[in-house]
This record gives sequence, structure tokens and C-alpha cells, in this order.
Amino acid sequence: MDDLYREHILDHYAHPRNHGTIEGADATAEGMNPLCGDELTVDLRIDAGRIADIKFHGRGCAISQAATSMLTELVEGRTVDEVAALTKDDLLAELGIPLSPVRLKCALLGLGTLRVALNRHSGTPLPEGWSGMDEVDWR
Amino acid sequence: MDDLYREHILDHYAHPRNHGTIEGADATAEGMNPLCGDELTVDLRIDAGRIADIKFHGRGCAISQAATSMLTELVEGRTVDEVAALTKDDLLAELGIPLSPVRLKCALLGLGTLRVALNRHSGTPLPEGWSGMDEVDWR
Amino acid sequence: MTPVRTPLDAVRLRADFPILAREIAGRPLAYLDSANTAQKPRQVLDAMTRFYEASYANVHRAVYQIGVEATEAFEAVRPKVQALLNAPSEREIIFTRNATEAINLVAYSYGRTNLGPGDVVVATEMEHHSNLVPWQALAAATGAEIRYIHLDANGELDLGELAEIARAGQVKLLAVVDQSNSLGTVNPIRELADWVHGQGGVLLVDGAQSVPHRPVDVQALGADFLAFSGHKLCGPSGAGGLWGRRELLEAMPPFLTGGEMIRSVRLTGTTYNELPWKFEAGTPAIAEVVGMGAAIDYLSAIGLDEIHTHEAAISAYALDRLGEVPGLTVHGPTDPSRRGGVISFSLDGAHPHDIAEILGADGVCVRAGHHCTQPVMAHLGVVATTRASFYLYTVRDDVDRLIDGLHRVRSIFRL
Amino acid sequence: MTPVRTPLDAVRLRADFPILAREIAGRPLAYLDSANTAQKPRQVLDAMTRFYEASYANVHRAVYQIGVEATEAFEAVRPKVQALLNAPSEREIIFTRNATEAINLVAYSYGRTNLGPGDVVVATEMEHHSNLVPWQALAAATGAEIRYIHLDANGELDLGELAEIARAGQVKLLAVVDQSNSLGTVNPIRELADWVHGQGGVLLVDGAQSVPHRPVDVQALGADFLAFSGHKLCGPSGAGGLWGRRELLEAMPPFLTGGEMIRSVRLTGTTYNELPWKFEAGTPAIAEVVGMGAAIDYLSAIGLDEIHTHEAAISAYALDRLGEVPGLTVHGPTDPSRRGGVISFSLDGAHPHDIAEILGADGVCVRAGHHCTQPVMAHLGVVATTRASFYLYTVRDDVDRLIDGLHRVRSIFRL
Ligand SMILES: Cc1ncc(COP(=O)(O)O)c(C=O)c1O
Ligand SMILES: Cc1ncc(COP(=O)(O)O)c(C=O)c1O
Repeated sequence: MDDLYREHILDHYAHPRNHGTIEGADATAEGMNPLCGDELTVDLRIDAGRIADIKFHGRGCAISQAATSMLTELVEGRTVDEVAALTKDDLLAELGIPLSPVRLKCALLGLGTLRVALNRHSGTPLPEGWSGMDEVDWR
Repeated sequence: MDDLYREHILDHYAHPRNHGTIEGADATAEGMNPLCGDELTVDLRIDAGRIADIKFHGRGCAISQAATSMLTELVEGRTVDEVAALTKDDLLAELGIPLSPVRLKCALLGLGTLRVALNRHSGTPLPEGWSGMDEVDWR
Repeated sequence: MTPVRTPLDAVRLRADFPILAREIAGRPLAYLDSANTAQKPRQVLDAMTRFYEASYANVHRAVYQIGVEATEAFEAVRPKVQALLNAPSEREIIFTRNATEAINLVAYSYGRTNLGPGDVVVATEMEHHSNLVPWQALAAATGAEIRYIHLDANGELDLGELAEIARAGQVKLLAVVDQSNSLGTVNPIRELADWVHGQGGVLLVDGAQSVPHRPVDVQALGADFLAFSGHKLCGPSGAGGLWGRRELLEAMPPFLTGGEMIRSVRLTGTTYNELPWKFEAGTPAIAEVVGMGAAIDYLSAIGLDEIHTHEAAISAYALDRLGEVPGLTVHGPTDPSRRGGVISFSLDGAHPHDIAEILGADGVCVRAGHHCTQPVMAHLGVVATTRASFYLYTVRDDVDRLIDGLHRVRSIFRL
Repeated sequence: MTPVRTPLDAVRLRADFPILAREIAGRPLAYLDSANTAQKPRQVLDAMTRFYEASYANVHRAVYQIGVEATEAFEAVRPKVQALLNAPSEREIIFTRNATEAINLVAYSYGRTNLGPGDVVVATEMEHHSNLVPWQALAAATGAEIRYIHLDANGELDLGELAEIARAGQVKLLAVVDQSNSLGTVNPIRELADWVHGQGGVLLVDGAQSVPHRPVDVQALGADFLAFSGHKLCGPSGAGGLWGRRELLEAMPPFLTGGEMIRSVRLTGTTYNELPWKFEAGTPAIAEVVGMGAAIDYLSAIGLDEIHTHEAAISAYALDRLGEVPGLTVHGPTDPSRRGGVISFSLDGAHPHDIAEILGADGVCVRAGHHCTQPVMAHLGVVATTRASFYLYTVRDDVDRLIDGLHRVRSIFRL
């Protein structure tokens, strides 16, 4: 337990980085965790192939809020291609806490939503029925 | 086992009484045992409120054939009211063999079919969905 | 013949439930998620194992000894369910996988035959998704309209809306939960039955949360259909049931078709079996129904009244103690007599998932989420709540550990 | 990684099945009704009891430890089924109660969306009622026509009829059993797949009798859907499955609706979950699916190939010995290589019910009846047959006792 709610998680939860919305964003996506109903919106400004700005808001638990906050720090300023290549393990390494499968869905909600936003921006059709959660399996 | 296939059962099976059909019967009914697909037809001639003649034919096991054969002997010449009052226990007493619930359905097929024929004759509407097997429960 | 009953001794009953002895972080489970699914007593597990080891066979078909035993064990559960619900006839008891399948059976078989444009199907804002989505689907498929009875500020149904609903069209069916799984609210079923019958419609009661927890009498309720789940009443997963009034069931077309539910099959057409088998296609959940029967025996021996009394006492204690936690809001009716042993709450500054995680690490099992009642969450203005729910094996110590855990949550989040 | 396998030792395996030690009339059971339902090894029963005693909780929802364990145990069965069927993805595996429910799911969800007047659904005269009545019901509901592939004198499908069937309309779906449960016939599925795909239709394979008994590969068969039952493969009652091609499943509307299968529910409308959960409404048969997983592990460790080889040997022995009984006719293909371990027969002068009763009294369990294939019975010109069916635990002694029993039948009836 003390493993999970470490100082950096609590800090990101209490003081989320890049929280808010972007007026006239270049891409936006909403994510939803069907298990708990948590909702998340990610806005992007993309400039010359780079994430010039990223903001998020929504309702979620400490894990999803902290993970998304940390994710925004991780991607800001990086190229779209770099970000598209970011894996869930990269994010989980950053989080550095042990997660059960249910909580994994929490932790990856932001990443999934960001992917949807990037796909929308690039015009790549999303896989049918894709919710950005496809990487999260139960095992 | 030797309890079941007693001499009188085998005899009625080999030599069914009142086997056949009645031309221009006053009442007829077909019975079916959905468990095994066995089919039975009972024809009646009714005269002055009495079973003047009864015949049956169909396909069935030794138990159902013998039970129906014995049933026809039991009812022939009796009044319709007496026959309508005949219970399954009366017939089972006549059979005199121990029966599991599945075989009870075999043994009572003839009685159920006879009841349908009597109901048709009297013009009493049959209960909805009634197959003449309603008395046979699984317990 | 009613045995004289002593108050239920939950501490003693816990010993019947092997899983409750499991330790997490050095302490036995405090399982506070029985509204989700109940744990199983040894009596139920043993009944199933014994059945598999001695009498397992397919039902209704076999002439040989174990087939006869299997059929008798399976069919003996129908009168047990009949007695549990005070149903007029065991022929009215249909075995399903769970309450969800039971409700879908009615939505497909009754609904698609009897509803059309101009008709209204009524549900409530408080329904579990399983008693809501099938009616949305029915409305979409038939052109009937769906209307809802909304919640008041207290988490109870606003019956003042009935008059307006009646004006929307011909009310054909009202689907309502007997006891809410997320608010605990106990609904005025008899009153709703009278109303819908006055409209010429029928009443489906979702008994998933009431049948396991207190005496339920379908005739006194005035219900036409009632759905329930075996896994919530200490039975195995995979078995549940539907009760329906015989005249209705007789007139309904089959739902699932296949083996067992037929009388005769020809390539040119098929006739169907009698009730209840008309609605039970294919090999049923044989051992699970037998297990459900053992669960009904187990609960009946304790007494549904006693279980209800016990849960009411635990709920009152829990409501009291939850009141000690700063920033905590209990949802649903404030009058303890109008609610069952289910308490949903919110804690300022802590998300339900985090609460459940922190409690879970100490072996306190509560549910966090929308409890399959998203419209209730929308009504409350939250996405999720934390829920503790009680059963015959819940003891005060479980509640104390819940409260301790909530204090721990507050300290972790510095609230 | 394929382990080197030795031929299956049925005598040793029998010890895994507690019920087979049960004595009737002083002798252990000779259970010859596995096509109806299979018996369960201790390994499966233990897996379920262990699950209930240590990890039982509802799936997909819970944050606490036992909920995580339950979800993992449940979802771990999907890849086991995937491997069993060589399915492309575990997302294509949907858990149902049995094969019947799996077939109904396709008939409702795929059938009612894709078929209409002018379309043809094709079944065969050999189908189990569970793969026949749903298509009759579909035809009646949609105005599509149902056509049948009939049987030849040998109990095999008359593929010469395909051309005429194709002229009857747009063939949308062909439903066919992989291996007949009443004749033992093994069908040319690949050939039928090519034909129906050539017509622009899809193929549903009823794998109820093949999946438990030999390696089945949905991709090699060219199937679009395959249904099976867990209880026939040594798993518990109450669990089975449907495999379907992902594109088809994705495009299909949900069948049962309710909890678990939703993404989001509003009073104004609902969106659905991803595959496979879109098709799994309500609390699933959790422990039964876990038990089915244990059964798949058990069978896989023995090897489906070995099971098939064993059954072929037992069948050959039984066919030989049945030939000794005067007045006995075996139905179905005469070539042993074209049939599975299921033998239906008739005995002149003795009704199947009487045969099964007399055999049963000596602990020999065979089935008497139409085996849910009344059209096959009509084709054979009988109302019922006696059927002996084999599995991994069948030994020659079981067959010998069957033969002894048949001689006893003849002597009782003085044949
Ligand atoms: C060929 C075939 N199809 C379908 C079924 C139906 O299986 P279940 O009753 O498990 O749904 C059976 C089982 O009897 C069968 O043998
Ligand atoms: C009120 C209510 N209705 C229906 C259901 C659905 O029950 P099941 O998932 O067993 O079908 C539940 C269970 O969560 C419930 O609480």
C-alpha cells in the first residue's frame, strides 16, 4: 500500500501538472474507463510535428490523475513520432509503482486517450471498437 | 430388474390387449412422450356413458405398451365418469412394479392420452399446454 | 412447523465460509461486497462436490440410476425456489444463469411480442444496467417508448411522475428493482404493482438484491415477473432464476431454442415443451442449480427474517460509525428503515478507487465504481462511489475495520 | 515444447474420476453416455473448490485482492480456449452456458441482423435440435427460408443437394455439426466451408461433439463461428463457449444486455463494451469457466490426439463385439474411420428404453431416445435408438459389460 501511494504520486495527484484545457486545440480526445466511469479529456497543441502544449482534465483516482500528469511531463516538447512510440512500459517505469490489472486500466487511461488524440490528428482511422484500452489485457 | 420385467408385463407387451384402431371412433387422441419420441393413439367408442370399446396403437417400450394394454382392460365397460376418476395410482397399483420418474412417464402415457380423448368427447376444454402428462412430476 | 429461531450468530456462521478465513496482511477477510456477489458456505460447496462425485449426469433424459438421481436433485430445486418466493406453482420457476438473463428472457419473449409503437415501457433511474439496457434495447427494437421514474433528493422514486408517464402512451410493462444495489433504497413495489395493473400493464421486479436478504413474496408484491441471481444468495455462480405468472409464461414464445425445450422436432416445424422446460434450452447449469438449492436450504434454516434483522442491525451500526468520519457523505435514504444492507458513500478528497485499494490492502473488501448504475451516479453528480454491503456473515469487527481503513485513507491523502 | 506422449492409459485415468468408482449392483459404473455429458476428474472439482475457498469474487470490477485473483483466473481461460480451437485471438472467445446458448447468440445477433426474405439459411437433417430449432425460429422471424442437406442411406450428408439449395435464394448461413451426436458421422466441414463462402455466406460449426474428442482447428476448418459445451469436455455444467471471427463479432449487435457488457449507460442511450465482453451480460458463470479451464488443461496434458486414438480403438472393438449380437443393427457410417466414438443401434424386438433400463440395473449407462435428433430418427424410421458413447476413461471392460447386458436383454425378452 505504501508502495502505491508514494510521495511523487500524491504530489502529482494534489498538484497535477498541465491540468486544464487548450483553447483551439489541434487535437482533443475523451477517454473513459468503463469499470469506474472515470472520464478524461486530453487537449494537444502540435507545432512542427512536436507536442507544443498538452493539457488534461477530468475525474479520476489518484493513480489515473498522477499517471496522466506525469505523462504530460513526459511528452511535452517531444515529437509526435516519439510520443506515438511511447509504450505502456515507458509510462509504468516512470510511475514506478506496482499495479494490479484493474489499476493498470486507471494508470493507462491517459496514455490511451493521448493516443486517440494523436490518431485523430494524423487522420489515421482508429481500429473499430478501439477505446485506447486495447493494450490493457486482464493478464 | 427382475422386479420390472415380470411375467405379466412381458405378456402384455408380447400380446397387447385391445391393440388396433376403431373405425368411426367416438373419440380419439394421440399422445407423445417428448423424452423418447414414443407415440400412442387411443380410440374410444362410447355408448350410453360407458366405454363400449377401446383400442390403442403406437410405438413404445414394454412398460408403456403393457401399461396401456392393462389400462384398456381396466376401463372397458366402465362409465366415463368412473374412468375420468381413475388416478395414476390406480393404474400403478395394477402394474405392480417399481418405476423411476422417467419410466413413470412411459407408464402413464396411455392414461394421459385416454384423458385427452375423454376430454375431447365431453367437450371440456383442455388446459392450455396440457399434454396429458401433467400429473407426472419429476419428484 | 416453523422452527423457533434464535437471533443469527454471525461470528459462528462465518466458520461455514472457508474463504472468510483467508488472511490478507495477516488478518482474515472483511468481505463487504456481498451485494456484488456473496461468498459460499461449505454446505453449498460440499453439495456440489458430492453431486459431481456420486450422481452427476444429464437431466430429464437418462433411464439409468445416476441420471434419475441427477434429475431428481435438479428438479427438487424448483419447489425450493417456489417456497422462497411464495410462488403459486413450481412450474413457474425457470432456471437461468443470473438475473440478467432472466430479465432478457422477458424483454425478448414477452416484450417483443407485446410491445410496439404507441406503447410505453417504464423503468426507473435507479435500475441496475441489467434492468435498464434490455428495456432500452426493447424500445429500440419495437418502436415502443421508454420512460423513467426519476429519483428525488433522498434517493427514492418520485411517484409523482406516474401520472405524466401514463399520458405518454399505453403502459405495457414496468421494470423496477425491489431494493437498489447502489443506494440501498427499498421501493414501494405493491403500490407500483397496483399502478401498472391499473394501466393494463405488467410488473417485472428485479429481486437480485432483495431475495437473498429478506423474505420476498411475489404474490404479496403483486409482481408478474421476478428475476434473481443464485450467486448473490450464497449459491454458485452460473445459476439464477425467473419467476413468472403461469398465464403469461404459457402465452409467451420460447426465447432460447434447442434441446430440452421441445416436444417434437420435424424438419417442417417444431412444437414446444411444457413449462418450465419451454424456456430452458440446452443442458442446464445442473450442478449449479443443485448448489443453489443447497444455498436456499442453508438460508432458510437460518431464516430470511433473521438475516434481515441482522443486516439491519449491522447497517445501523455502520451508519452510526460512518458518521464519525469527517468529510464522508452517505447516499440514499436517511431513514434506516427504508434501506437494506448496502451503504454507498463519498469521501471528500479521495476517489473510490483509491479508497478501495487502501482498504483492500488490509483485507477490507469494498466495491468502488458505478455499481452498474451509472444513471444513479449521474443523479448524485459523481462518477463513482464506494460501497459496503452486508450479509449474514458480516460482523461488527468488519465495520470497525472499514472505519479504521477510512481514517487511514484520510491520513494517506492528508485530509 | 510438445511433450512426448505415450498412449493414453484409460484404466489409470479412471482413477481421476471419483464417480466411476461408484458401484451399482456391486460393480463400478460403466458410463457409456459421454456424448450426453462427460464425467469430471478430481482435478476439475478441486480447481473449483479451491477457487471458491480462496479467490471467489465477482470479476472485472473489484480492486481488492480476491477480486483481482478471480478476474485473472477467469480471463486466463480465454487463451486456453483460444489454444484449444487454434483461434486467432482470445478476444474472439465468448463464454456462454453451453453450445445451445452459443448458437442462439449467433441466430439472434447475426441472424436477425443479416437475414431477410429471399435469403436462405441451411442446416442438415443430422443436426442436434440445438442447431436446428434456432434456425427454424430465425427463418420464421425474418422471412428467410430454411433448407436442409439430407442424409444418404449411410448416414452421411448428401452434398449433391448443394446445387439445388444454392438456387433457392441467397445462402447467408450454413449451420452444420462437426460430428453427429446420434450417428457418429464426421462431416466434411472444409468442403462445406468452401461452398458456403462461395455463396457469400458464413459457416457455423457445432463443435459440441468434436471439440472434446479430437483436435479442432477453426482456421483449418474454415469456420466463421464454432459453438461448444464445457460439460462435454470434462468441465462443469454451466459453461461453454462461442468462437467467432472478429470482424463478424465486431459488427454484430449485442444479444443479452445488462451489466458488464456496457461501456457507458445513460437514460438516453448506451454504448457497448469491447469484445468479448460485449456479449457477456451480467455476472458470468465464474467458477464454471475456471473449471472449464482446468478441464482444458487436463485434456491437453493427455493430448486430444491420444484421446481420439483411444476412442477410435474402443469404437472399433465395440463395433466388432456388437456384431456378435443377433438382431442388432448399428446406424451411421459403416467405415470406422468416418465416425467418432458414438454408436447408435437398434435391437429387434427390444425398445431402447427397455434396453437402457436393463443395462442400467447392472451399472451400464447408455442413453435411449432420440438424442435430440428427431429428424435423424425419422430418417432411420425409428422413434428412438440406444446409444453408447466413449471417452478417455472408457475401457474394454465397459464394452464387454454392454455386450453381456445386451445378451441379457435378449434373454429377458426371449429373443
Ligand atoms: C451435436 C450437439 N450439438 C449441440 C448440443 C447441445 O449441447 P448443450 O446441451 O450443452 O447446449 C449437443 C449436446 O447434446 C450435441 O451433441
Ligand atoms: C439490482 C441488481 N439487478 C441485477 C443485477 C444483475 O445480476 P447478475 O449480474 O447476477 O445478472 C444485480 C447484480 O449486480 C443487481 O444488484
